[in-house]
Amino acid sequence: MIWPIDLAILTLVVVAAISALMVKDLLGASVLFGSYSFMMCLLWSIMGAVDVAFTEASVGAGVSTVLFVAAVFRTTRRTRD
Amino acid sequence: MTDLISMVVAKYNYWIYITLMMIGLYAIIAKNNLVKKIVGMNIFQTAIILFYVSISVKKGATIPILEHGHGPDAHHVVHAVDYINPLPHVLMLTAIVVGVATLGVALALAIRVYNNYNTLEEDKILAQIREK
Amino acid sequence: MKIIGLIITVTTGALLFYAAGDFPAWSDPASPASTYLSPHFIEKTMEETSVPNIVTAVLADYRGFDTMFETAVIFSAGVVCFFLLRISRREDEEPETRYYRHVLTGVTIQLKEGHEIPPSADFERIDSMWTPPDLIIKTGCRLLIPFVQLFALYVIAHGHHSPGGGFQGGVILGASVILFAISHDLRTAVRRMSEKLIGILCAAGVLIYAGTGALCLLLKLNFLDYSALAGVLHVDPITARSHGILIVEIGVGIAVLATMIWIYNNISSAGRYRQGL
Amino acid sequence: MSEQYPALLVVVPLLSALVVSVAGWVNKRLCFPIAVAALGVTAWSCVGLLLRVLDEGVIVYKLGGWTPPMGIAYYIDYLNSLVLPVVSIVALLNLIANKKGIEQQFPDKTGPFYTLYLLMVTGLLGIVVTGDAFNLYVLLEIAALTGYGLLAMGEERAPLATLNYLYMGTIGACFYLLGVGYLYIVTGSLNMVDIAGLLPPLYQSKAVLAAFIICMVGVWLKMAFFPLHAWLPNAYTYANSAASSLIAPLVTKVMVYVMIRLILTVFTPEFVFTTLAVSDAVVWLAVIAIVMGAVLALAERNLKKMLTYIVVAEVGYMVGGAWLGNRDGMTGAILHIVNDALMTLCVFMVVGNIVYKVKGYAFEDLQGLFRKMPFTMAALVIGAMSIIGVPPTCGFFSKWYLIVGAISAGHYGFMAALIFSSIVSVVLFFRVFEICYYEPFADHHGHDNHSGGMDEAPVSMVVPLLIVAVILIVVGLYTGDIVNHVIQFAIPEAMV
Amino acid sequence: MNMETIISIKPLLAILVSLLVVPILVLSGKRPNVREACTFLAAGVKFLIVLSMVPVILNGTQIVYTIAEVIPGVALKLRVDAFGMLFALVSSSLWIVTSAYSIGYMRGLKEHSQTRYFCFFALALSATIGVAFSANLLTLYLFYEMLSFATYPLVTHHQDHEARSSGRKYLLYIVGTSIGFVLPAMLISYSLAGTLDFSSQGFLAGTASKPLIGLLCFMFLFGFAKAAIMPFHSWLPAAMVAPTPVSALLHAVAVVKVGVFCVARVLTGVFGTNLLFSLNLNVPIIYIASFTIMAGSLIALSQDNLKRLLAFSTIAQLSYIVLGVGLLSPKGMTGGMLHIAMHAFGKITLFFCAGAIFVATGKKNISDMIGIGRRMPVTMAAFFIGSLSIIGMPPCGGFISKWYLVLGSLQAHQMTILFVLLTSSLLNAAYFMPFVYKAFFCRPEDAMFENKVQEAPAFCVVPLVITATISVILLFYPQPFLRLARMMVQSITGV
Repeated sequence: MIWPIDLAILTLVVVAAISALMVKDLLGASVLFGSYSFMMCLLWSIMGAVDVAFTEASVGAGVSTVLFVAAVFRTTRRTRD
Repeated sequence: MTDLISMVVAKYNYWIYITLMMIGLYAIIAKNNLVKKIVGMNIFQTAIILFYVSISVKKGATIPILEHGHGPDAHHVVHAVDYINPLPHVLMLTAIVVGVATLGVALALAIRVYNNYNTLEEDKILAQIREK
Repeated sequence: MKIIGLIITVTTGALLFYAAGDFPAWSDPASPASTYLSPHFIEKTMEETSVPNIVTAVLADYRGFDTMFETAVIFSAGVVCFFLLRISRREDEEPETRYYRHVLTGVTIQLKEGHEIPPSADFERIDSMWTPPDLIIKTGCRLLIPFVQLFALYVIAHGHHSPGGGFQGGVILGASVILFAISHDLRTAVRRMSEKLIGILCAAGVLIYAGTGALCLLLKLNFLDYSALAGVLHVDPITARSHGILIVEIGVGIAVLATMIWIYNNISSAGRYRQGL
Repeated sequence: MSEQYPALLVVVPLLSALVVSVAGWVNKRLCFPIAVAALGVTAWSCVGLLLRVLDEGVIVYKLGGWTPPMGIAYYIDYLNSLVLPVVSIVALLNLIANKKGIEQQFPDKTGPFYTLYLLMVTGLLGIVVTGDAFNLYVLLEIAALTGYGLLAMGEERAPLATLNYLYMGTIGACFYLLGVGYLYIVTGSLNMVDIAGLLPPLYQSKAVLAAFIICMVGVWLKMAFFPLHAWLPNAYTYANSAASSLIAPLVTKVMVYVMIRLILTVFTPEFVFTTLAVSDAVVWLAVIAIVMGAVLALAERNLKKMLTYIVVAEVGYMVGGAWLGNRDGMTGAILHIVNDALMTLCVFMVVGNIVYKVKGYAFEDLQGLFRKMPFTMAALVIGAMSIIGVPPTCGFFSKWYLIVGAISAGHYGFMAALIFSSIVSVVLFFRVFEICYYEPFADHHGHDNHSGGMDEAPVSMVVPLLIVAVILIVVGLYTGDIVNHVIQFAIPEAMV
Repeated sequence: MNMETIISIKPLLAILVSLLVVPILVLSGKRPNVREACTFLAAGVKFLIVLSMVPVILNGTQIVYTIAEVIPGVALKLRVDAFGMLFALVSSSLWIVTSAYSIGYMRGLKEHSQTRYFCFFALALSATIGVAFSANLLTLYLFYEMLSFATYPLVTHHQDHEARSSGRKYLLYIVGTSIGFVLPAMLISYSLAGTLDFSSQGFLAGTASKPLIGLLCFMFLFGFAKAAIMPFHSWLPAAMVAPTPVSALLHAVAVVKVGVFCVARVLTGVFGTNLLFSLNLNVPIIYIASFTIMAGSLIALSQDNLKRLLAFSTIAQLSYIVLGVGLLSPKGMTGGMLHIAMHAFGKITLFFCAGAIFVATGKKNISDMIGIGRRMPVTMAAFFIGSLSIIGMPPCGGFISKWYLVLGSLQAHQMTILFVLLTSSLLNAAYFMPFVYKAFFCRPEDAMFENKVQEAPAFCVVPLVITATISVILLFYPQPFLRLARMMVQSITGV
């Protein structure tokens, strides 16, 4: 395991999480959440949890994001916070 | 000081998971938009998964798939220290699934709420309820 | 609310930080988690279940009961989404408006419920907003989907030896159908895979899992003890476990596949199934 | 067959849920009989299991044939063998009683409804029966997810209330999961009995302390213990009656069971009551919960919502009793799980009948109900007596143990809170009875006015309700046996 | 003292008779004759069952029956002893009379919901007998609460505004005190002693400090608010909105007597005379009782509503019983227990008369009844006898109990109490006699009565004649009650 990459991704994860919550557009939030999941998945594969990473890649970054986007399309993109 | 630094470095995964969890928890409690809360909820869940995965990491070990599974030397001796602890991975597979299931239900509910009130902002919905 | 949230968050965080001080160091091979149960799994999996991917073995056999409920969770999420969102045509208050487009001329017509489609093969049904068919996307997806599905099947089948298994494969299979629904439209996807089929597949997947367990019960062993299948499959008990794992993985795959599509269908159309994204 | 009861009681509802789900697509009329048959078998195996435990003591069932710390095992001891029949019987009676209501409300979706109902029962039974800390989490989520689905189908406000429940429920479950993770990181095990064996040397560890606190907070969130109760009243009030009369009696009670299981089996009473020494604070919290629940219930002008606040107060009873740290208090808490499940079922079923006939449950809708629905109201009276704590209904006896526990712990605040809430319950229920009893004061001296006759709910709704009402009294009369033969052995000897 | 005991299901049967008749009453709601026949039958059977136990009890044997062991060490248990027998005899015999009277009254006024009325009446009677036969505090509490709730629909029978507010007051006092005081006191006693079974010497002796025992004693004393000891008395006048038979049987006999019975039982069976005496607890008790006697009598003087007057008179008379027990002298206790019976017969006569007047004339106030003795001579004659009994003058049974009370106060060397007893008798006379005088000897003002005022229907008059007669007979033949009371006192004090 290469710790600088590890650390860099960890920082990015936090940044992605915060920005997903800060951005004032729900579609943007969904996409940022997708990137958050994807980076999480990278992190786990670095840690050797390949099965978990695989699942997160397909579920978290894949289906979850699609569901978010679908729900946002069925409701509204706008938000005040 | 060096102690502190070494402690921070030695467990930085745990610190990050706590930070993420707090971000998620704060979002669930304090955010006003229902979908944002759902995002927060997912971050919260993922943070816990990160925690579990961090438990499983073992220095100098590899992924928990046995080499030479089949074939001529299928029955060579396996040493536990060579492989990462698989149990937390199993648990977290389940947790991820639970997470996506919760997400689906939550989004379905959010759509129902939106159909009723035409907004996803909690304060506006409460204002509408109070008016009635 | 924000201040309360902050207080709660900080308190919880402080507690967790405080507790983390007593954790074994990160990635310490001597930590209890790595020395108590996991060595048994790592060292014995091969002889007890003959599955090299320890995660798969633990997931579907040692802790197979968890996984059965994991599948049940996904299934119930599907049912809940359907239960909450699906509006059958009979219950729907607003009359359905359909849109048709004359392919040759590009004329779009709007039909209120009760009106008939013009008797011509040149009309195609479209969503309320007509987006010009994108040849690249449609063709690209059409080419991609079979490979995605093939990969998904590989993931399910090869779960014993490599990362993956029923769940991941099922999600990818589901994703391929969702991709189809996005690249074409929801109606086409539903026509290919009807709601009834999805609903039944969903239950059938979990049924395969729980049924395998129940079969073991009928064969006079404990629930989910796959070695009971040895007699049925004509193999030794350890291989029977391996086969049992494969069977339940297939069940999981089917259930997850169907549920993902089901949830997507309901959420993307808000339960009306008229048009998706 | 009888050695497979532990598996049956979870597998039967699960399999039947799947079958019902398929049947829902094929022929809707098949759903109900299948569901009832399945719950019948479940209830039968639960009772059989109780009898077996009485005979043989603790039963261990290895799922997948793996020995416990490796695989998942069920431990059926005196504690959960008592709770299991309650859960299954409550579910069965409620299902039968609500058939008409379900068909009236969801003509097109009976299939999914029964599926979710059965899955929920599976989850709840699983929670009670499992001996694995992580397995409990998964089952918790099954029960929770299906619960969200069932609760959200109701009035206009139901989805929002349920969404709030979902947020809180998820936090609660995740906290529990995190607590289990903390235990896992220090012990390396997930099996409850195993953890209990590994913990004693670690009692001073900060991680164990944090694990305990996090688990407790998670469980309290799920059971709506006072400061964390905010989600409960709305979620239960606006739901459809079939769902609320399943969920209100069972979910909070099962969570109390989980709490007691954590205290007694996982962390052991020595750790919780001796090493931690925070029990006084928790009991005071319970006192506040009881008082606030009672007071908030007083503020409601709406029967169903009033009952939900009573549920909040009752949670305070059980948490307080369990945390008194003595045998009587714990006995009271365990007994109250049984009694409260039954009496909450009784009153919520009454609400179901009222909603079915009157289409409302605000106080204004209740006028003249004693004349219109005498049997339903009779059941309400018995349920109310039990909640107030009038002998020989069962509610009295659990209150008895709770108060005796409070006295022997010297915690008079808790005793005062119990008495206070009893008196408030009298006020609450007699306020309702007054409204149902007095007609609108049209003619002054009420001689011979027969404005409209009886308009009772259908037999299929009234009979199960009356059965529940009778059970309330029967359980009350058999309290001695329950305590002597079951609960006594559920509490470790070490607790005095 | 070891008494011979036999196990018999009879006490349970006596309770169940009126419980089991309820479904029959509900089913026969459409046919009043069947319904009332059933009521009579049940009342008769109940009385016979109770009566059949009398010889056994008089032999010095106790009858015991355990229903269920609900809590380790505490069972739902029935035990018939002399004191319980005395009370059961009074209430079961009066149920027969009251049933007859109820029929006349309810039909005479064409009241609504008569089926409900008879059902809850039967329930209330079950509870009363249950209280009488309780072997321990838990059983006592069970039936006490059952009585509270069963009488609520009776008190609020009219279902109007007045009934509603009185019903609230009734419940607030009765249930509030029983849950607020009796329940904790009972549980504290259980924690202290580990048992709740009444014993002749009490079970609390030596288990707790003096202040705690004193506290418990007053929690019990005021907790049984049915005894209407001041300041927890004001539910009783309020409850007079009930139909008169209810007031008559329940609020003159069953309910209030249950209250004092419970107080007496608890004082003797839980605390025991020795404990009370050694802690001097009897002194505050008798002073509280004396205060209630005087205050109740004085308030009664100023009442114009006949039923309210009777209610305050009841409040005063109840405290005689508490006073008698509180004196702790054998004679005083005998007097107190006898007074349960004597007052019951006297007071029920008075209530019956008030009801009969109401049925016949529709009047409730004394000032409207001047000269009524001429129209309703039988009723008013019975009223006269009843009031004599309450005052405690021969030729009525009330004389005996008051005589014993006076002797008891002498025996206990309580001269103040003697003074109280005598004064209050004078007061009793002062509020009853003017009415009797006006009723017989004053000319009614013109148009006060419609011309056709006659005696009330026979169903109303016969019962009150019977009870009045019994009141008189009891002076000359008090043996059954007197023997029972003496036996009880003997078992408690050994004298």
